[in-house]
Amino acid sequence: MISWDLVANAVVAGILLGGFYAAVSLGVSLTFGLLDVVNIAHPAFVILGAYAAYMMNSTLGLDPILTGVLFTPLFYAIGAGVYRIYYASFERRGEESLRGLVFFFGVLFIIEVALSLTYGVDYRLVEAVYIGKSIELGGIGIAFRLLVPCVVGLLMTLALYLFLSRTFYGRAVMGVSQDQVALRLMGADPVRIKTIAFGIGIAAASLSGALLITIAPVVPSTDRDYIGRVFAIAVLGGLGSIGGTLVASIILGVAESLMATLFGPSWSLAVSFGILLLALAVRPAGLFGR
Amino acid sequence: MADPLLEIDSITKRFGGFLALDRVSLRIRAGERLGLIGPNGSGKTTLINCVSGALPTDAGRILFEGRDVTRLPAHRRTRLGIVRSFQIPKPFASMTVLENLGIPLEYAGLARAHGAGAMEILTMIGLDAKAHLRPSGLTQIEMRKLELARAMAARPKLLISDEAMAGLSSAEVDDILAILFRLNEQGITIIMIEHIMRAVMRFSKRVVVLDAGNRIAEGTPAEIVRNPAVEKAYLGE
Amino acid sequence: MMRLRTSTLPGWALVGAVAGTLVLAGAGVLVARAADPIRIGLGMALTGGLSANGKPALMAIRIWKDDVNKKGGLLGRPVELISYDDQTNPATVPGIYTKLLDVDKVDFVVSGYGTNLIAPLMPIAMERKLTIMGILGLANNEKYKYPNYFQIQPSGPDPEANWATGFFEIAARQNPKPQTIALIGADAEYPRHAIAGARELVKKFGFTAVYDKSYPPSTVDYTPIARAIKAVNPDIVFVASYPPDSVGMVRAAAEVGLQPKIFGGGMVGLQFTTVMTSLGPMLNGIVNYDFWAPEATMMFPGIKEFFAEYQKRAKEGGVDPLGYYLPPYAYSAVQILGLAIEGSKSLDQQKVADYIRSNEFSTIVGKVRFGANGEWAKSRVLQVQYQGIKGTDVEQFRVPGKKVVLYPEEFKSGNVIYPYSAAQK
Amino acid sequence: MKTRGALAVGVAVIGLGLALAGLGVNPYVYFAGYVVLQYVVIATAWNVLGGYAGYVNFGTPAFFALGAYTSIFLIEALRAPLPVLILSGGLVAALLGLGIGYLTLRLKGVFFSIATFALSVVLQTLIINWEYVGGAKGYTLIRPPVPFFRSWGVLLFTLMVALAVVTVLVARTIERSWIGRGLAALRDDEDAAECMGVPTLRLKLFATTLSGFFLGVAGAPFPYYVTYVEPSSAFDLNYAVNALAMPMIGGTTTWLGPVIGAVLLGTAQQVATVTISSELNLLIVGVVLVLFVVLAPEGLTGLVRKLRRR
Repeated sequence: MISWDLVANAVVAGILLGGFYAAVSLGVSLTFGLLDVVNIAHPAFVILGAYAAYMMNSTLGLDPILTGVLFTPLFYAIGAGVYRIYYASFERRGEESLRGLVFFFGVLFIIEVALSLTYGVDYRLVEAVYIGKSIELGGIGIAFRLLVPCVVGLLMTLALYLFLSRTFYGRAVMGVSQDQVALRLMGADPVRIKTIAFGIGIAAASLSGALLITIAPVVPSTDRDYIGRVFAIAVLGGLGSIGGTLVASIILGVAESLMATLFGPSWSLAVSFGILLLALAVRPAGLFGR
Repeated sequence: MADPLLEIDSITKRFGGFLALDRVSLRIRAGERLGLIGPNGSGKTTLINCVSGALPTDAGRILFEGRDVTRLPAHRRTRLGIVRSFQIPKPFASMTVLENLGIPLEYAGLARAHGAGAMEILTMIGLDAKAHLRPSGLTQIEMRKLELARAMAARPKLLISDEAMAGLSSAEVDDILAILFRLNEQGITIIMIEHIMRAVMRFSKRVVVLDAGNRIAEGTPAEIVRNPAVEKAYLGE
Repeated sequence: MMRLRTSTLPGWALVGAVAGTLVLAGAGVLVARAADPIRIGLGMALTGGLSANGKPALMAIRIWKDDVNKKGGLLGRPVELISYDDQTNPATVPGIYTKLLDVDKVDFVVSGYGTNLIAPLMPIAMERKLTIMGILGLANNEKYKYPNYFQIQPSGPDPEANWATGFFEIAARQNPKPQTIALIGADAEYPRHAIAGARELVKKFGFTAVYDKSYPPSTVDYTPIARAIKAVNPDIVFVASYPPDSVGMVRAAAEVGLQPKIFGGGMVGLQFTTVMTSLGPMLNGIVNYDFWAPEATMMFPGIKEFFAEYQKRAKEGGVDPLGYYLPPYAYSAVQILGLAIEGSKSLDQQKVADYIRSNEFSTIVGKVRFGANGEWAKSRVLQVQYQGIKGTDVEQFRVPGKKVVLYPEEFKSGNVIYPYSAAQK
Repeated sequence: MKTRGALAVGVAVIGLGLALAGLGVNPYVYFAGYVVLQYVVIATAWNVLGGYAGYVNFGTPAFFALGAYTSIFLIEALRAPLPVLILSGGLVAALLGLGIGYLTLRLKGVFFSIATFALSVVLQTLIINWEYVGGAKGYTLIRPPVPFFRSWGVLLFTLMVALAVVTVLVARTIERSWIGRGLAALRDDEDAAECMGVPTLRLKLFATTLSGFFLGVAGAPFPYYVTYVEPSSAFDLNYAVNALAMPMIGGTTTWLGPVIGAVLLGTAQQVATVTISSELNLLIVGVVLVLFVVLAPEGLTGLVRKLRRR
């Protein structure tokens, strides 16, 4: 009794979800894919952004996504600061991978605790005019609560893509991952470039946090649900490939959504990770890997 | 050529659509000093990887001492006596220089009863003073020497030296060459891959030239220098 | 016991303090006890998944302690409370309770919040023959049948089925009687129980289940689920969910236009103030289980005073500002323990348990009598319907008429608006 | 320390454990001790793969839970006794270990870590939907009367002492054998190790299997300890974090590192649970992690080594 109407709706819902997943994963794709920094605390910064949106929404009634955009400079600065600490403690000594991982685990805990000490552990939600409304387009329903984050996610993807391909700093970031010597010849300081890129990654995380709290309620420990997802997407998309990240996000979103609609949602997450495992086994470099 | 030590029988290797080695054949006698040259991307490193077992071949056979080793994993070939050094030194960073030699000695070298111990090798190669340092404390030339010393600790019958001299000064090149000559005198067959022509020509008895995955020339150094095909490959039309 | 309050201390100082505390904790046992208080110990979820409920529960229990001590304590002795954070992790429970019993030498223990945290306490309680008050666990004693266990959650003698009985009775009473039902629940402990009970009730009331699925708790988007349910067009939708998915389902239902005749049942989270204020009018028409609502029928003696105190403290504590769901029950659990200690004039575990088993208690959540397996003798799971909610102002939830009690009959405070869509206007 | 000496020390520790068990000190010690020792097993087992071979396993919860759920299955199906449970839990987890060993053929570094993480998610979903072992509702174990010992707490503590000693002895033996040296070589450079005659695949398979075995062993008695097992606590992320953090704090290159790390961090967590008992507990873990990796990158054993060299 598979109806095409349902399938079409599921695919659309999956694409919407995928747009949001892309937003959450972009930062990881940038920091992990291009800078080789395994920032496992990325989802914690997402939640931090979500709480910023919550705070402005509950006190000033500000739109969560507008807040997200307004806060990006602050989070950029935080990200840059974190990277400087990371660089001074690990990269400069050439012992980044494993210890860096533990470092970021620590950062994740610290953010979680700071949030629950400040805001308590209640579920936090935001209010916005577009929550709870939807439109019908040719038999396909689109919820604004998901459409808006998806559109923002796509814009973020596009912006990051343009930044990386069209600007001097963007090309320098791409260069960092490939050839540090060539980068120096360009007259760019790799540490500075990486600081900028990491700052952008964290800023993207905070903005996607605003999207997250628009879609679903958030508690300080929500970040743990996203650790697996964001790295799965970044790897599946091919590290450092912005387009690949978007495609992988949509694949995961659509797979989850189709599973939920047609076969029972119970297995949807396992299917996503099954896809990842399969992809890793067959093509470790991801879909669009370099 | 009776009883070659290594016999490469028309091996082929593809990367996707790119033909890296096209039915390359080569025979090497025990005790020989063979130079393997060719422009960048000609397939030298791929050939070495196929012989050492780092890459599987798509077609063809590799015989070592008459035994088919085509399907053997790299470490088994090392134990049989095919040992290589790396172009970019890959020392075991957490171990001292002496311990670095312990690994091949334990895993491959001791399979053959005769041969030098780790300290003897270090003395011969001039690294004995640094035996208890970590590789991070070595200079560039010392790293190269460590790479060679470690290969020797596996007690090779065939040593494949992959650009052991790139970036070294002229005196340092002579230093390494002297070591290789000495090894050869001890009966070790050596394949040298090198861009430094002066070194290859001085060292090799026979030189093989690869270009675009094909063997285009073979002969004594003197013959190779005069070979028009080689000149064309290096200089273009 | 030393407590560290400031979070501004540098980390190393904290580590040093931990080491110091270890020494102090050892020495503390030897210190003679002043005034010889009665000690009650418990682990409570102050961090982790259930902490949003655990913190208010602990606050309620502290209020009880202060109330009792103001009146001169129990049996003339002051009451002292010792509590630890179980981190919502069942693996910490055995350690915490042995510490309470053997190092802190508490006289009584009370359970932590939630089925998962009560379960590991059961064998410890049984080995030591303790009297144990459970704070909101579902069917914890079904396998053990331990006589000295008592559960304050009003699920009743058959917890799985009683949970949703009211919901199904209300549905069956409508005319024309709805026929088809969809069951959806999270892949977690409570929802699985609730769905299992609901399946029995589907049979009992003669409905036809047209959809019966579950989803992982970390699901982000619930619109595909809502749409799949909409596709089979059921008359009733029964949802058993935890807070984030409850919110997800309610929003998704609104967005895809899922309009069954009755919607709700077993959604945890809609009772929380932060959730109510953010969902606002989207709640209208939902029929859902609850434990308390500010309706005239629910005004038991002492509850107003309790909420006055609780809401005062909640402001500082950063917990649920209204506290209508769990706190009064947490309070009642220790209230019953206190009454039983006074009533039996004993600190003997067995005597206190016997007293609890054979008496009825008047608590701030009404009259409580325990029956089989230590559950309430008669189920009192409420079914309420959200009606006439406008905007997202928190004050409206303090007055009657917003969460109308439909079931059980003796606490009924209004009539159901049927179908669901009619209540949304 | 010679191997025979280590063996003697091991036996002595077990004896000490038995003596402590017989002594009848405060029962709380047994429960807290069990948890700390469980972490000694977990950290040591993790380190065989993560520290010796350099493959960071994020899927520790999967192995631990597999041990626990193998026990539950065998209790439910056969009422199998504890020694059987421990062996079976270990073997089943070892099989999973062998499986991830083959993953190392294609996946290195962080890719391997992410794959193990994904594996954990998939396995958790399987367990959630497997009603026989309790599914999402969880499984309640009614413990039979305790055999030989005064209480289950004492029995489980003694058992964990023995398991910890065995695990550490095995890890130490491996570390000092040709296998340990081969693993160290492949950790430093896998290509070079293979070319120096080290059978890297076989060693990696050995490491993943053995590491999996002991992680499963650590989880096997867990149902008896908590008596209630449900997927979200059996697959708790904390196991992954602790398994990684403890060897890091102690030092990853020797057997002593994970032991020191597990005892320190494990004890600190136990103490914090019953003293600070709030969010600060997690904060301490976070701060300690950050400080350690920044200030003592080679762990405590590395720090001591460095100080001695001066």
